Amino acid sequence: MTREITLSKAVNEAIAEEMRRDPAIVLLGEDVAEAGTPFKVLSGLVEEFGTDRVIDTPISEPGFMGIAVGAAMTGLRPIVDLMFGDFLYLVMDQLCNQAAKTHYMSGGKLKVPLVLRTNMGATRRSAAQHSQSLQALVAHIPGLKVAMPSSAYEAKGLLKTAIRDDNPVVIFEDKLMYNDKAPVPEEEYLIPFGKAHIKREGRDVTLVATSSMVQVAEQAAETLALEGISAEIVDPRTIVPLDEETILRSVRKTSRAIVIDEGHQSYGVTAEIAARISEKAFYHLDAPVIRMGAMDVPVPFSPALEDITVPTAAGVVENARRICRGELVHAA
Amino acid sequence: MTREITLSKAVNEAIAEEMRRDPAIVLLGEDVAEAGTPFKVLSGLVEEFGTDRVIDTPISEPGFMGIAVGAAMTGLRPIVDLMFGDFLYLVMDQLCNQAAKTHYMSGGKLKVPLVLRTNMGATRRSAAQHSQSLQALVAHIPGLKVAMPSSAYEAKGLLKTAIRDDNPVVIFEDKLMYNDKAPVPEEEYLIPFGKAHIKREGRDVTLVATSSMVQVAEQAAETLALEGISAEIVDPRTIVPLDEETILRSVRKTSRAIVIDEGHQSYGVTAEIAARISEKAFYHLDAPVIRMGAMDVPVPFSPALEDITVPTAAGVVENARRICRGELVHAA
Amino acid sequence: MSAARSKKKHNTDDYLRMYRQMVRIRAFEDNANQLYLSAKMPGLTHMYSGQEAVAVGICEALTPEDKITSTHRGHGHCVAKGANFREMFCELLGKEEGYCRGKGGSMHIADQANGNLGANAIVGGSMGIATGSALSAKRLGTNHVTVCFFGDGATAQGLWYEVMNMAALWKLPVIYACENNGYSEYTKTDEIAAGSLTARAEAFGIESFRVDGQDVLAVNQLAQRLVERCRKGEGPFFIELETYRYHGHHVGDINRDYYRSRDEEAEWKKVRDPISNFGNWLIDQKIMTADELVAIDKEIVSDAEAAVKYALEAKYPDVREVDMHVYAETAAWGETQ
Amino acid sequence: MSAARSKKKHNTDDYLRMYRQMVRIRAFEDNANQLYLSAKMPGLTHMYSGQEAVAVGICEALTPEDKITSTHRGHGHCVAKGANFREMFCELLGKEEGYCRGKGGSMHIADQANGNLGANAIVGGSMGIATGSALSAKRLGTNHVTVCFFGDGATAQGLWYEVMNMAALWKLPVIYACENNGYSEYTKTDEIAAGSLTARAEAFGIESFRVDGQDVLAVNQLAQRLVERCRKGEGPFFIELETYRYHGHHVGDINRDYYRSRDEEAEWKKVRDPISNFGNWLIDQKIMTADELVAIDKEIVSDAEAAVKYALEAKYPDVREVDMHVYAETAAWGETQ
Ligand SMILES: Cc1ncc(C[n+]2csc(CCOP(=O)(O)OP(=O)(O)O)c2C)c(N)n1
Ligand SMILES: Cc1ncc(C[n+]2csc(CCOP(=O)(O)OP(=O)(O)O)c2C)c(N)n1
Ligand SMILES: [Mg+2]
Ligand SMILES: [Mg+2]
Repeated sequence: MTREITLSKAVNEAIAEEMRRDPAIVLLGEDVAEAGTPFKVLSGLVEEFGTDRVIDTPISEPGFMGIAVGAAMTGLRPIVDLMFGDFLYLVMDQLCNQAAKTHYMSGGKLKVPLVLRTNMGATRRSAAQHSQSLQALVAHIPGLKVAMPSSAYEAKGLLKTAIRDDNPVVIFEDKLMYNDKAPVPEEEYLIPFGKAHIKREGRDVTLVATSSMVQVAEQAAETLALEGISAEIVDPRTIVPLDEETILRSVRKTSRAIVIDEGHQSYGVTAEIAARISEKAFYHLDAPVIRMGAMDVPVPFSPALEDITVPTAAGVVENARRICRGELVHAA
Repeated sequence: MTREITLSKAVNEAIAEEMRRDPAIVLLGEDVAEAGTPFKVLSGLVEEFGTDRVIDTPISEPGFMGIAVGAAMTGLRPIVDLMFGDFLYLVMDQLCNQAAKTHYMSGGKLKVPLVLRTNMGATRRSAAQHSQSLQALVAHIPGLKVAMPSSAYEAKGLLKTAIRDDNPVVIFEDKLMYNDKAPVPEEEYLIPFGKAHIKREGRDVTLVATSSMVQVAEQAAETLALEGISAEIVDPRTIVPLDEETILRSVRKTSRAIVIDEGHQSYGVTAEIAARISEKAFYHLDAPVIRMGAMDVPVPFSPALEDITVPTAAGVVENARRICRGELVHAA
Repeated sequence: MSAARSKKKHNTDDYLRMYRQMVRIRAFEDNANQLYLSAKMPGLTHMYSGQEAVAVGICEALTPEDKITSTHRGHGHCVAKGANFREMFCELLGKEEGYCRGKGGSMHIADQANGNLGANAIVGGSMGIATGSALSAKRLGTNHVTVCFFGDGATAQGLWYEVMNMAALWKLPVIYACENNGYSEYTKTDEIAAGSLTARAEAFGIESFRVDGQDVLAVNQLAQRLVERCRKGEGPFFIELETYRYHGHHVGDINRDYYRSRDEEAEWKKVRDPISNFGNWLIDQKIMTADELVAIDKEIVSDAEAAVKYALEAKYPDVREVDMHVYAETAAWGETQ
Repeated sequence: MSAARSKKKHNTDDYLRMYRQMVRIRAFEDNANQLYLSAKMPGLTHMYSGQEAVAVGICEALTPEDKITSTHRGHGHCVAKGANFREMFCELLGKEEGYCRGKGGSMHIADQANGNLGANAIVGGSMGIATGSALSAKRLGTNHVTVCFFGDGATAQGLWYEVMNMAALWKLPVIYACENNGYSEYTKTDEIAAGSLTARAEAFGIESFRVDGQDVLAVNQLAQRLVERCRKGEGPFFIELETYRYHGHHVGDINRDYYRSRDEEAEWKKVRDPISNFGNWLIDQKIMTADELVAIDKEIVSDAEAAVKYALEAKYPDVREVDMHVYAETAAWGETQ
């Protein structure tokens, strides 16, 4: 049975199901209990699981992140709720120096099974400190896994997998998608890490897109279809581990690729994926791989400015047209 | 007049000269005063400038980073000494949410002229929390500039420029190079940001290398020369701003490129540079761009393991041979 | 108003300015809230209403050159430190004439000309900045004082302890002003703060004070004294100000029965409103008549409305501004290489 | 040894174990230092010599299931919590048989089997981990206690205040043990710590104690009492232990006259050495003879030397291990998609 539910509900279900299954799971974060977070994503959980397992913390991100690391090392399986992805900077030491490295530094003796749930995404008029998409930062750190669900379906399946994983996993939800609905089975399912999903099949160009950029790619693909350009959409679902094979297979078929991610473009996620495609599908490429990240500017508050900082379907269409029609994208 | 001095001395001179020139410059960090840092890089400065300007701090990286931001907004020009680059994680919020964004968020009204001096580099047997090369993290954040000196000469010239820049600049010194000597003019000089340096001219392959990887590239180039392969070495000197033009000009000439950086390879500096080359010199490339970063593993302590995690001259030679001889690097 | 009863009438101008500034904050917030409710404002914002005596009592003890750092709930500090309605509303609406050319919005509003180093969307995020500003004052010998405003919730950020330690060691002219409004978001302060806030500052050797944050004269007297002492090199100081926010955590936090009662809200408004209490005192003391106060209120309300109207019609920044101000232009380096 | 004079001789076994453990730490460090001086050890390391009574006094109050977190100066804690010389020296030399298969080295040595969650190269970095371990104990009902060791310098890290607040709010069974050895690196504690350390913990409502960290019985008695109280749900606690490190900040810090005098060092060694003082007390109390103690010392020294010899000859990890243990294998997820 499949019904349509919001991404927010999908996250809530994933956590509730896992908490029922495994009493070692605890939830930690600011206003996660009665308030159910400002996004109301966790509503109802404290009523079912009590304040011993759904734990409101003070506004101490480094502190509760560190507590989660220690708890994970000693038998609990914490899910940390970081209210905005922009606060990742505050927990980087505990996440990257401690959680990510403990298993390795201990020669495999200690494990840190924790999930850091946070969010990303601009155009919510929240300005530079509440709009960042910082997945590239954590993707760079060995020892962390990084998931980027693109709909309610992925949000549930990836989160359940994250919770069962014995490693620290960072999962980014796009905060603009919390109310977006998608078909989600009633039955339990998990989505394995490192397996990309072909969201749409196509022949002429591969659109590798993460998180809400998959929607942007889908809109673009619709428009392109009308013009006779057939776009294939690949959603990596996890950027660490990255399913290079599926991406390369698609590009070898289409010979063209556009990589779309909402993080800043420079030194961001699009760079890694584009570099791998360019290197490993080199002899199959008919055109340069195009990268579309957010502009390299702090996210501006003004709606007049903010909307032009992120990749759009129109932009994807334009780039796809240019590489499919053989126009030189750069005077290369 | 040019003499040979160590990188450590070059840094010391840069700071001393600038502090003499501008009384607004202060130095903040742990054990920067009497001890002159554990690396003894700052020895003598407190004697000349006093404890009012060379300020020992408690072990409070987020705290003194934040203080530097506020001081920079209000008339001082702080140089922050972060003892190990691995502690960047601790200052990310103050650096990336505050320092990097203040000028933009204030519509240009506030400025944050500060320098964060820190280091990078493995193979010092310092294990996973004292060996990281985290330049990719800060390079991803708009509003920060990022310099990576490759010798005493660059260390001095770039640091002086950084100190005079009206923006937050992060400068990474390779801690294994502190005692390496290079010719440095007695006269004052500055090295502008965003201008790459052709360290060696060549025809067959471009080696884009940062920091100590320039030395690795030079060793490789010597070996390759014996085999009749002529390598050109491009040192970007600053990765933000990045001198794309000089890099592309070189690659358009040689038709082949290897990008070498000591940060972790995935989602790292090599990805950005390789992606830009692959996109913008697409029609000139005879072979895929090869990336050589550090392995995607926390840095191991054991010498038996640590040494194989970083790019080596032998590895560069091997890769250069393969792309220059037209071997398929990947079964692409 | 006990703390102030002994004060002489020659302070009439000061009193009036404080009254006006509190009313201006209230009027600003009422309009901001209306802009939200009528869907004319982009995003969310956090109302300062109820806390006016804190911002005004403190900022009236400062010169324009003295600095403040502010918070996500920053409109009150901004008004109190001397900002204009027009540029503020323009900023809230993302317009080019805003204090930050529309790039900052409510949570980053700054007004350097009046010493406001900016609101901050990171809870506690400005504690380092304020302390650094005090370091500048000390090093550059300007004799300026910096006030760091933050909420009770922000005391959970480790950064505060780090910078208090340095401020105490280095005797910096900074006043940490904690507006304890009883809540951080949807949580009561007791549930997130163990022990005592003043004891936390005192543990670093920082002299600490508690004051009724609804009593503008009590706040102002204490602030004047501490600012004076800071200028003499006796800082840093800590003040905990007991206060209350009238609205939800942000404008969208409307159904809030689950974390605090309507009775509690009504009680504070009735008994401890900083503006009406101070207004009544001004009348009691025969400094002003009720009619005079009403006239002031009206004038301010119409100023605010005019500014809103202006801001609504003002233009957005040109799209070419999007990548301006990422980096400051640096004056020539005298490059030689 | 005042605190302990009343103790009965039926504690002989405990006394002897404490004595032995302190001597073992000293012997370990003497050998580690020699390995450095003879260029046989990769990298640098931080000697615990002088502080033995802290680690031993506390760890002897713990069961093997109780947890500790350690620091960059971590060999003492590791030995005291039950580790073997061989695996420790192997780790210091980067050998496969080390506690961490050579991947961690001195600064990350961990010994989970004995409840040591690991040394940490980030000053203060394990404060969260220790507190989280106490959260596990409370949630899982294991009744284990966690001790978080850190230095005086680490009290400058904001993280401590964040986790103390939560530990206090949630009444966690954790003991924060600050080894105040008077220095952080090359700086005296007074220059980097304002106010009072115990007051800082007390401000969070945490009961705090100061104890002579050179007196193993005093430390042990206090630790036993607090561990017991933690098990009854009366934690958290804070202890400041006054102690001294004999060597430089790390093995390479040899010329240190510029930050502390030789006289000071000599004085501590002469008057306050935890091992010789405790040894003398054992002799005074007729628990042991001087000869017996010498025999113990000798045996331990030869154990240590044998372990060093073993470790020097042991093999390095295979290069294929380099990318093992980046990620833990996860038991089957029951994947359905
Ligand atoms: C570092 C950080 N964590 C969490 C938040 C989300 N947040 C915004 S305001 C707030 C509550 C702040 O409470 P308090 O400091 O008491 O200020 P008040 O809102 O009561 O004025 C929280 C948790 C944030 N903006 N920054
Ligand atoms: C976050 C961080 N900052 C700085 C350092 C460098 N460092 C290593 S030990 C040390 C001094 C620590 O002093 P203390 O906590 O008193 O411990 P002690 O060395 O005296 O045992 C410093 C500054 C570090 N490892 N981590
Ligand atoms: Mg509050
Ligand atoms: Mg110490």
